[in-house]
Formats: sequence, C-alpha cells, structure tokens
Amino acid sequence: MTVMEQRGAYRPTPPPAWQPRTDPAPLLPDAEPYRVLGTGRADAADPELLRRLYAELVKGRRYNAQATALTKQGRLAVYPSSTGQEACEVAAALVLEEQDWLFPSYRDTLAVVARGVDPVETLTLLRGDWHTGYDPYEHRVAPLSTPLATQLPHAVGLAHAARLKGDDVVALAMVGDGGTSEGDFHEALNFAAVWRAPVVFFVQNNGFAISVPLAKQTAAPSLAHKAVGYGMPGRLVDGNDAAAVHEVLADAVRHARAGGGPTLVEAITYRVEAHTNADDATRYRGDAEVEIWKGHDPVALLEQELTRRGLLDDDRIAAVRQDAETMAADLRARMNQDPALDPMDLFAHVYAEPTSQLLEQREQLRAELAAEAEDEAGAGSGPGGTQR
Amino acid sequence: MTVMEQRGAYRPTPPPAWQPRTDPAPLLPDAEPYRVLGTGRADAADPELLRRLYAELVKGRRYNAQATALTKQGRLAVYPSSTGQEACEVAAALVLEEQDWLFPSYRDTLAVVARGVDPVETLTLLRGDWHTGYDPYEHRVAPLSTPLATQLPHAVGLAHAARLKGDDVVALAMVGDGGTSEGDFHEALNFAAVWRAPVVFFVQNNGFAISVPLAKQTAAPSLAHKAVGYGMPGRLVDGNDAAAVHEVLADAVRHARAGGGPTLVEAITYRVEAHTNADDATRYRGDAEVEIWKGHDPVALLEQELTRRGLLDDDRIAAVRQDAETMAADLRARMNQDPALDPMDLFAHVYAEPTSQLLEQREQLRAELAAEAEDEAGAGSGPGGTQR
Amino acid sequence: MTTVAAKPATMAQALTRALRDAMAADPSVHVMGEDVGTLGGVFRITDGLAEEFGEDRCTDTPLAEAGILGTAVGMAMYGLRPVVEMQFDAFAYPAFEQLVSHVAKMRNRTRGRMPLPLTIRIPYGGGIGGVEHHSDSSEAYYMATPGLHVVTPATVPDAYGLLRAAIASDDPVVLLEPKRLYWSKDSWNPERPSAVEPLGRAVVRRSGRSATLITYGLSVPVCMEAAEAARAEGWDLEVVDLRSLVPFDDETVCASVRRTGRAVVVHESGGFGGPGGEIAARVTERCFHHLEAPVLRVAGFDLPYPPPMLERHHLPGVDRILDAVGRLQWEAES
Amino acid sequence: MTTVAAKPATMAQALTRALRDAMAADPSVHVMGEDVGTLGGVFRITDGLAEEFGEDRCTDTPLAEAGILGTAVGMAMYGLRPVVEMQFDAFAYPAFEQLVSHVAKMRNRTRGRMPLPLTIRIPYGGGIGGVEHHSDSSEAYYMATPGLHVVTPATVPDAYGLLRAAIASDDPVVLLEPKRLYWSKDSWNPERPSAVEPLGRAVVRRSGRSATLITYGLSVPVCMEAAEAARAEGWDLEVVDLRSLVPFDDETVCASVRRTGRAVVVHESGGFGGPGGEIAARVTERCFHHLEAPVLRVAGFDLPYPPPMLERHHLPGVDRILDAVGRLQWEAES
Ligand SMILES: Cc1ncc(C[n+]2csc(CCOP(=O)(O)OP(=O)(O)O)c2C)c(N)n1
Ligand SMILES: Cc1ncc(C[n+]2csc(CCOP(=O)(O)OP(=O)(O)O)c2C)c(N)n1
Ligand SMILES: [Mg+2]
Ligand SMILES: [Mg+2]
Repeated sequence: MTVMEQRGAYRPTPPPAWQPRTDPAPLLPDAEPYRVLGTGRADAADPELLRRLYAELVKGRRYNAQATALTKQGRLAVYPSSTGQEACEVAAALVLEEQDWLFPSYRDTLAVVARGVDPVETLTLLRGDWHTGYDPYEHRVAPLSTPLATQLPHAVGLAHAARLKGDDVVALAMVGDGGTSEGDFHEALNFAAVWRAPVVFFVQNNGFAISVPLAKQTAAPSLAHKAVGYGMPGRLVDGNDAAAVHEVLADAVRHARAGGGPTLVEAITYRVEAHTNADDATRYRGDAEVEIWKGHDPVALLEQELTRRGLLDDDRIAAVRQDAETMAADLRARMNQDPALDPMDLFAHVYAEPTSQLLEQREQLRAELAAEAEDEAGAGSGPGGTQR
Repeated sequence: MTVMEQRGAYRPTPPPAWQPRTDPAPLLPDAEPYRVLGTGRADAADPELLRRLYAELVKGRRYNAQATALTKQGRLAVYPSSTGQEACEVAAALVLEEQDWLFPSYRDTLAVVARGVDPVETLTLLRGDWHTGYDPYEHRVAPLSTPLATQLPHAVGLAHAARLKGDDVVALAMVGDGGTSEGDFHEALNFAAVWRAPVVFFVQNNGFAISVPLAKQTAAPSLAHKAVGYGMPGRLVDGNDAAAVHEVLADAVRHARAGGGPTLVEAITYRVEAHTNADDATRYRGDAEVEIWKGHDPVALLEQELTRRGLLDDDRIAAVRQDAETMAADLRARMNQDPALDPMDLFAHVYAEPTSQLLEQREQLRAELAAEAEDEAGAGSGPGGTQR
Repeated sequence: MTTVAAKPATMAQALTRALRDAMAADPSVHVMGEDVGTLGGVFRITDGLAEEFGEDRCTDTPLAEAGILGTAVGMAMYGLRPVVEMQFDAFAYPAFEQLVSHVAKMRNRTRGRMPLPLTIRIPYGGGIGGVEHHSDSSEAYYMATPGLHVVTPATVPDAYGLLRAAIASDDPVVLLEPKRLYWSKDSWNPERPSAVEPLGRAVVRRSGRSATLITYGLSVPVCMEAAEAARAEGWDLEVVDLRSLVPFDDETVCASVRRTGRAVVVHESGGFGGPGGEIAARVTERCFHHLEAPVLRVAGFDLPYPPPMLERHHLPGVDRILDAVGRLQWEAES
Repeated sequence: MTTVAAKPATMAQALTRALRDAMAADPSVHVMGEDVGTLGGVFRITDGLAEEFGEDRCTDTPLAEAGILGTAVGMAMYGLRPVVEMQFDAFAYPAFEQLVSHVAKMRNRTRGRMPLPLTIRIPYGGGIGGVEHHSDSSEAYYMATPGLHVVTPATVPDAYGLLRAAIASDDPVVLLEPKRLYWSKDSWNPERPSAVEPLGRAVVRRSGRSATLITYGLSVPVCMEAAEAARAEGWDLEVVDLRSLVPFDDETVCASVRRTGRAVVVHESGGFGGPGGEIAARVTERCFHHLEAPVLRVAGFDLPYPPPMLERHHLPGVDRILDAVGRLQWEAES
C-alpha cells in the first residue's frame, strides 16, 4: 500500500496542489468558555439532570471536607482536595454510560466516587493501604494515576482495543493543567487522533500545578487550542458551571461513540484548597484570588439556578444535605477502622506466580514475623516472660 | 508573588471575564505552503542570495550522491540521504549568523556541511569512527542527534542560556515529521514558548518516517498547526522552494532575535531516496509518487527561476558544477583514507578524569594489544617465527 | 503421516514464525510498533504479518515509544495481548516511565486484578557495526525492575519458544533479542516448532568439569567457542545459558558451579552495575564453600558503547574469556 | 577573629546552604525544576533562592521532566552549570532517555569537547509514609550508566560537601538525596562549612574488627544502629559509608574487608539487580582469600515499593542486618 492509498487526505503531490488534511476552523475552541448557568441556555437544561448534578455536587463538597478532616485525624496519609472543582469531577462521572471507562488522575477521587466506587476503597491508596483498593473492572475505573499524564495513553489504548473488538465503549481521561506539559499528554492525543479512538481528554485547568501558575506552564491562548495540532476538536468550558461541563462532555462522548474520534475539553476552574493537606498555598498565592473564585462557586451557581427555576425548595435542599451527611458519617466510621493487612500479601501479586526468589523472601519474612510474635507473646505473658 | 503578578495575561477572574492569553489568529499558519519561486514574489528576491542558494543546492546534491556512493564502497556504515530536501538543508544553514547555533538531526549532515563544517568531520559518526567528528563549538553546530527529537530541548536550553547572558544568539533546531510525535518535541516547544527563547523549530515534513507515511503519524491539518497549542506562530512553506524556505526561516530568526520568541516552521518536502542505503523503499511506496516529486525538484526549480531572470548562464552553471565536483573529489579522496584510531581513546573521555575502574580496564586492553602486537610481530618474522 | 525434516532456519525466521503462530492461535494478540506493518520491521521480524492479519492486528504506530507502550498498556487492560516492538535498545528509553511505573507495577498495585499480558521485544547488543544508540545492552535496567520478566534467547529454537512463552504469559515480559544473532542459523523444524519453554529455566549448553561459564543471549556462542578453544589448554568448560534473567534459575546455575567449583560470568553489557554482579554475588552466596576461586566476570568495559571501528575491543571475546578462566587460581589444584 | 560554634543543623539546611553558596560563588550556577522557585521546592531545599538570586537563576519550569533535563543539557552546552531538581525518585523516569543517551554520553561522543557540568538532585528512598511512586530507590539504574557520577550523602556535612563537589564537577552528577534524612540533625557549622569533598571517596564511619557493613545513604544510620546493637552479641562491626557509588572506592572498601574478613552489604533498594550485587561481586573478586564467609546482602525485597502501612517489613532494619551478620559463618572461627 502506498501513501496515496492511506486513509486521511494527505496528498503527496507537490505544494502547488497542497491541501490541509482537515479543515482547522471547526477544531478551534470558542473564544469564551462555554456557559449554561446564568445564561439564556439555562432554561433548556433538563431539570432532572440539574437536580442530579446538584445532589452530587453537595455530596462531593461534603466528601472533600470529610476526606480533608480524615488527614487531620491521621486516617489519610495525604489528600488532594477537589473543593471548588466539584462540577468537573461530578460531570465527568455522570456523563459516562455503564460500559464506559474513567481514567482518573490522583486528584480525581471524587469522580471515582461519583461513578459508584465505594469511597473507602477509593481512598485506600491515600490511607497508606494497598495501592488500589477498588477492582478496576467492577466500575470500569482505572487505578488513580500519580505519575502525571501517564494514564492518558492507557485510556487511548483501552478505547482503541474496545473499538477493534466492536464494543461500544468510550474512555474519559482526566488530567490537570500541569499534566498537559508532559510528553505523555502529547503522545496520547496524537495516537488517539490518528487511531480515531473513542476518547475524551478532560483537562481541569485549576490555575496551578502545586505552586506553579498557568502562566509558567504554557503560553497557549488556551489549553483547548492544543487540540488543533492533533486534528481533533477543542472545547473550552466554564468548569464551575456543572450544566455546561456536563453538556460539553456529553457532546464529546457522543461524538466519540459515533466514531468521530477524540475531543480535548478544557474546563476553567480553580483549586480552592491547597495542593494537598501537606501544602502551604499562602507561599504562592493571595487570599484575594481565592475569594474571587469562591464568588464563582459551582455549588452556589447551580443552587441559584435551580432556585430561580423553582426546581429546588428547602425540603429538597435539606434532603440532599442529609444524604451527604449520611455518606460522610459512613465514610468517617469506616475509615476509623484500621484496615487488616497481611504482610504476606507483599509477595502475592508481583507476578502471577511468585518467583523462587520471592518465595525465599516470603519465607524469610514469615520467619521474622513468627519470631516477633513469639517475642510479643512471651512479653505479653507477664513479668515471668522472656522479656529482655 | 501571586499569579496575578505573573508575566503573561493569565487572569484568575472567573470565566465570565475570561480572556485568551494570546490571540490565536496570528499564530495559525497560512492555508497554503508559502512559495516564492514561480510566483509573483520571485522578482523581489535578492539575486545574490538566489545565486548563493543555487550554488549550495548543486553542491548539496553532489554531496548527497557522493556520500551515498561511499556507502557502496564500504566507506560509510550508513547514510541517510537528503536528496530532494536540499533546499531545506541549505536554507537552514545559510539563514544563521556566525554566532547562532544549529541543532541537526541525524539526516541533516548537509546542513552541517553548508554551515561550514568539514564534510569528512561531519561524516565521522556515519563512517563508524568516533561519534562526533567535529568540535561543536567551532561552528556552533550541536552533535548530530540520533534519538529523535531529543535535540530540541537542547536547542531551547542553549538559546535560553544565551538570552540570560544577554548574548545575541538564535538556535535553529531541525526535526523530521516523524520526530514531531515524540514527547520531547512537545516539551521543547512548550518550554521555548513559556521562556520566549530565541529558537526556530524547523520540521522537514518529507512524507515519511522510514516506512510510515504522514497519515499514520498525525491527523493534524498540518504540522505547523501545532504551533498554536504552544502560543507561538506556525508557518507553512514549500520545502522545495529554496527562496521561500530561506525567507520564512529568516523571518523566524529575525523574530527570535528581536525577542519575539520561538516559531514553528513546517516545510513540505519529500525524501526522494530510501530512508538510508540500508532501506528498501519499494516495500512501502510506488515509483509514481517519487516521480511526481521529482517534478518539483528544488535544484531545477531554482535553476529555472535564475535562468528566467537572466541570473544564470551556462558558464556560471559550469563553474558551480565544477566546484561541486572538486568538493566531491576531495571528500572521496579523504574518505578513502582509513582513519587512525587509538583504542586507548575509549577510556579518555568517559569522565573528565578516568575512574580507577576505567584505568584498570585501560591497562587490561593495553596489555592485550601489546600481546597481540607481539604475536603479530612474531608471525611477521617469517617461518622461523613463533607462529602457532 | 509425513515427516518433515529439520532444516536450517535463522533466529529471525523463528521469531517471525512465533509471532505468526501466536496471532493465528489467539485473536487477542496484537503486534505494534514503528515500521512493523508495511515494512515488516527494520529487521523484518514482523514481515508479512500485516498482510496476513490486517493492519489492526499488526500496526504501524506514530513515532513515540512512551505512547506505544502506554497505549499497549491500555489495550492489555482491555484484554488484548499486545506485542510491542522497540526498534532498537536505546529507543526503548523514552518508554522507561511507562515500563517502570505502570507495566511492572500494575498487577501488584491492583492486587492481581489488572494483570498486563504484554510482550516487549527489544533488539539489543552490539557487534553489528551500528552507529551510536544502536548497540546498547540495557538488561541491567530491566533486571532491577521487579514485576518484569526478562528473557533472552541464544538459539533458534529458544527464540521461538521464549517468544511464544512470553506472549502466553499473563505477566509483562521483556524479550531481549540478540540482534547480532538474527541471521545465525540452526537446524530447526518450523513445521514442528519446539515446545513452548516455560519462562525461567536455564539450560546447560555444554557439559564440562573444569569450570562453568554462566552467560546468556549474545555471549552464548562466544562462550561455546571459548569452551572449544579451552580444550587445547586442558580445560573442560561447562556453559550455562541462562535464557531468563528474571526469574533467575538459581538451581541450574548453582548445581553446575557446585560441580565445577569455578565460574566466570560473561556478558556484553558493561561490567559495573551490570547483570554479572548480581549473578556472581548470588552464586557466591549459595556456593561459597564449593568455590576454588572467586567468581570472575568478563563484560563490556564501563563505557558508553563505542563506535563500530573500536567495538571489537569492547566486546568480550574468546581470548578475554580464556584469560579469565586462567585466573581461576588453578595453582591451588596442584 | 570570632569563632562560631558548630550547631545542630538538618541535612535539608545543609543542602540549601550548599546551593546558596554555589550560586553566590559562581553566576553560571542555575537551579531549575518543578516548584523550586516561589515555593522553594516540596522539600524546601531551594527555599529563598529565587528571592535572593532572581527567578532566572532559580526557575519554576513547566511540568515535564524530560524537558527540564533536556533544556538543562542545552544550558550546560552554553557554559552554565544547571542544578536540576527532580521532585521525587519515580518522577525522574520520564527524563531517562535524556539522561542515558545524552547526559551520560555527551562528553564521550564529542571526545571531551562538550562536557556537561550538570547536577541532578533526586530525593530517593522510602520510610516517609509516602504513597506509591514516592519512595523508589533507583540507584541501580544510574550505576549501570557509564558517564554519570552517582553520589549520596548520609550526614549533614556530607550533604553540603557532596552537593558543592557535584556542582563543581565538570561531569554530570546524580545526587541521590536520602529524603528520610532531610530532617536528621548533626552538629555542623554552617558559617564554616566542611571542605568540599572530592567525589569518589568512601569513609569508615565506625571502626570494628569482626565484620564490615558496606552501605550508603539512607542505610548508614541503620547500620550504625546495628553496629551498636551488635556489641551485645559480641560483634565489633565496622561501617563503611560509600558516599559515592560511581566512581567506586575499591581501596577503602577492600582495605576494610581484608581487615575484618567478613562483610554485609546493606541498602534499601531491591536486592535482585541492585547495587549490592556489584559491590559483593567486586569485593569478592578482590578479597577472596581474606573472606571467612561469602559477602552477604541485606536489601529491600524484590517488589515494587510497598504501601506505607507495610513498608517497615520491606526496609532493611537492625534485626535483619544482625541476622545476616550472624550468618557469616562464625563457627569457622572456633
Ligand atoms: C511525572 C510526575 N512528575 C511530578 C509529579 C509530582 N506532582 C504531583 S501533583 C503535581 C502538580 C500537578 O498539577 P496539575 O497537573 O495541574 O494537577 P492538579 O494538582 O492541579 O490537579 C506534581 C508536580 C508527578 N506526580 N508526576
Ligand atoms: C527515539 C527514537 N526512536 C526511533 C528511532 C529509529 N528511527 C531512526 S530514523 C526514524 C524515522 C524518522 O522519521 P522522521 O522524523 O520523519 O525523519 P526522516 O527520517 O524522515 O528525516 C526512526 C523511527 C530513533 N532514531 N529514535
Ligand atoms: Mg492544576
Ligand atoms: Mg520524515
């Protein structure tokens, strides 16, 4: 097969007859982030969806607060909060069908929970227990990815594999503004576009990568503008407007499902809390900035809209909050139990079968633990024991 | 310092007041590759420049033929020819000032030679001798880079360093269409744009990465369109039109020198020969395609134009060709001499000072070579020797 | 029943055949990499596969190794068995983060729920007159990464067997292909290919009583030659071909060393921090009182791989091996 | 002349001081990495440098490790002395190709014309309760890469001395910073910092006659503790802190082992294919007839680094070291 027969419109004829392979114009994002709430478009939004989003936002906000509280009680090693970004997290989860896959980054535990994964299992990694608590296949959620942007090619490969098998599966992959600078971001988007894989790349631009502001991360007009360089559409959306995020993501998912290939969506949002509980945000940003963003709060925005349209009354608000409290109480109670860990598990999953080397090491540890237990038993048997 | 005080136009205010950081419109490449020869613009081109380009193109074509011939004679281990791409190679070299830096990829030996490096030293790597024959500092040419795209961040770092020191230096970095898929391409362009480093990224899109055609490499409207995603201008040029390539690169160099930051230039060209002498291009492309491109030959194009404008007569053509023959004869003669290599050099440049481990190993090799030499001397002393 | 005679075949042919058989046997096997489709790979190992199985089963990817391995991870997550080709040893480095932080760890971090049945083929080693970055021996990096299997064939039947076993494995396997041996021939019957070897078994290629040469991949033929040459010096050398670096076959190796009492580890990779350190150390730990002399190592020098015109000085050859054998403190014998 | 007394200082403080002193002494020293500027680094090692020397000397880069190292290479080509911070061990992997194919080789491939005076700071190791990818010990990868210096301090004065020496070196140096020891204190006089150590010298941290513990970085304090505890068992252990893995100080190490006749190599990195193999092998090669027992190794298990709640089982501790010492065939003595 020669290049002339390749799919795509590449023409090897010399430049006088040169044609772009795709028309760049429709790939470019809107000049302004797309908004729904507080605009004329709000009236057209499905009330049921808005109510559902609201309930999840409230629960999400509560979840973030609870998880942060658990770090103070030493029940979580570390927690990267998505407070202020709940609209993105929740919409990403709700927009997917059951058979679809979610590829979260380390900050996206809320999206994982909103997709249906048990919050305790979701936080397993962050509490210092086994690396991924949940079974990725149960809810089709990939393990939380800590090495930034490395999950993006996974999403592309999975979506591509599903398409090759003829399955109706879309993968939605999440990444931060900082993560877009990594080579893996570039390679993933390129593979996806060339393969027309059913993937949605969802960038939460929350203004910072730890302490580094967007201006030091990129000089692009917007991150969504990167799409054109891969030949996929780029969309820009107000990331604190849950209705808008849901609509833009739903469009992208539909486009992917229909065989149209990938889309890059950038949501403009803001990380209201510090990077994690271990971070001190006052070292790199002022309160004034945070306050401005608190004035554009995703929960408040949606609440306002629902109230305006008469879709929310005090009873409903109370019920939603009660649900959130129940979830938080359950999470707190269960996280307060020490997980039971078996050190022997260390050797169980390195390979399908432990190597003879690992078996030796397992026996070594087993013997050590037995000796330890014996010492303790001896010590525990009182002053007459073998205590040294 | 808060994000608000950062350079750049990033505004943390919520989306209602969102503004793109830079206007994307001027960053987009022309819809058609820029051309000069055979268009109305040709008359404005500087005759001296055109003549110089012509002489270099002819020499370059001859150089490519000579180097290819040397592979057949076993004098070069491998040669990636730039036949058909001479306009790009030559323009890249000629557009730079003396203090500027060139960062070639492995195919760009012609650009290196055109910049003034001795062709024999340029081909040192490819003949199997020491890795980089030439001193990078003599002509400010980085070593040929084989790992694709890895030279691009080097160019950015060097240009950035020069700017920090207040030196007037521009770096021009060359890469192929295939190389644009690597993560290093992405990271280099992003760093350059954020740092406003004086770099020109010059992509020769010659249609193939070994056997892989552009359609399997990218779905972008053009590679130049990638520029907008970094916030730098993208330019598209007919890579077989030496005058156009020179003009577009000169603009980009001027822009960089003036502090305007990087530019991405894509030249549409064609690799007329196989990937290297070791490659069999008939496995992946037909002759017809090659013939079409031979009809848009960079040397013929410029010759036509010069002749039309009366800037070239038979005498001049003969003189230029004679020059090229002289270069080729000299290259041939010098490449036919075996280089003198000292195995002890193996240990000389791993570190500033060899480690004690390397000193031990050097002594081992020295002893081995001495024993070998003794054996040979014995063998050479005739039938009465110690031959076994 | 017709009997087909074994005929000479090259290692390259055996590898191609292994891919073809695996793809025919299991539709979830997908081959991917740079130039593996239309061209059949720069070494032609994937020749004909795109034609036979279609471009979706043997895919020319964009030029980005992290992307290749990263998307292969995603494909494996969905139940495919990707076989990735890295074009040359040094061009696998861009994929290092994907390899170490995901490929090697995914089974473990998901407690066995998300295994990655991935094969990563890497042509490695020198002696082919390649320019820089085309002759690295990078096995030390992979050996030091728990979660990977690391195997390398030295013979034509093993090339077939190890590649089939790698693809059949539910774990990620790095298959280091000794590129200098691609065109080496063996008597092998492609119609009745050797049984799929289980991963992790070393083999005694040559029995001997004086000392053991412990080696793998590219250095196996060199050691066989050295063993032949050693006869003239009165040494009867045993040659152990490890085939698998991870897991390591302590049993076979130690049985041999206990028998001979002397050992030399031979590989092309640089000596310092190379595989030989691990091998010598573990043999010594296990066989100390059987050793008449320290386990010695013959390896490449501790340099970036040298230019082709000098590589013969770098590569461990017969003389250097015999020299090491000579330093195994034979005086102690008499 | 006023005398300033030595006061307790942390390793983190010593590292910051080394950067500050180097930057003040030489305007070509540039610090770069993720969050090193305004924030002062996630471990605060670069705290105050951006303020003191400006953002052009201490630069918050975009989030891309290959880009950081790759641009640093370019800066070094132009005569600067970049000091790169990788935020955590596992986040250095994206830069692996730049490190192996360029940083380690540039001097050699240009025959000495283009040296790269680069320092790459990598916080490494576990025991801090970090989640996955935050506790790797990756020194085996760097040791196996000729062209790099690989050093790691275990004490506060060494942290200062080695970092100054790394920056002063005309070769690329990987400085592995034992992150668990960042807040360990030593008596040290920051007004009269210790002389810049030459790279490549090991040091005997504790003299002893029974056996030698060969170790470095994170495991040095553990070995010191083990040596104290061993007194109760009647063993008088010597502790050698390597400080530099490349180059390796054969002289100091072998002198010690020849004296004691027994040795255990201790490190946190996985055992298989880890630094201990090289160390044990070379000590055995050089000291065979002085050895009463094989050189043993105490190392992390051959696993991906475990979750924090289990890491104590993985890390080589005092008991495991004493157990290994106990296996050094003392019966032979009597
Ligand atoms: C490859 C890699 N490099 C560095 C890090 C350390 N790190 C963790 S989070 C973070 C910032 C991420 O910023 P962004 O992508 O914007 O996501 P956000 O934290 O804002 O959600 C960094 C540098 C990492 N996890 N992975
Ligand atoms: C990182 C890396 N991967 C793979 C290769 C092997 N390789 C050498 S040239 C080449 C194709 C390059 O194509 P392109 O960038 O278009 O440049 P061209 O050969 O057309 O000049 C490949 C895959 C390499 N040199 N480096
Ligand atoms: Mg962010
Ligand atoms: Mg090309």
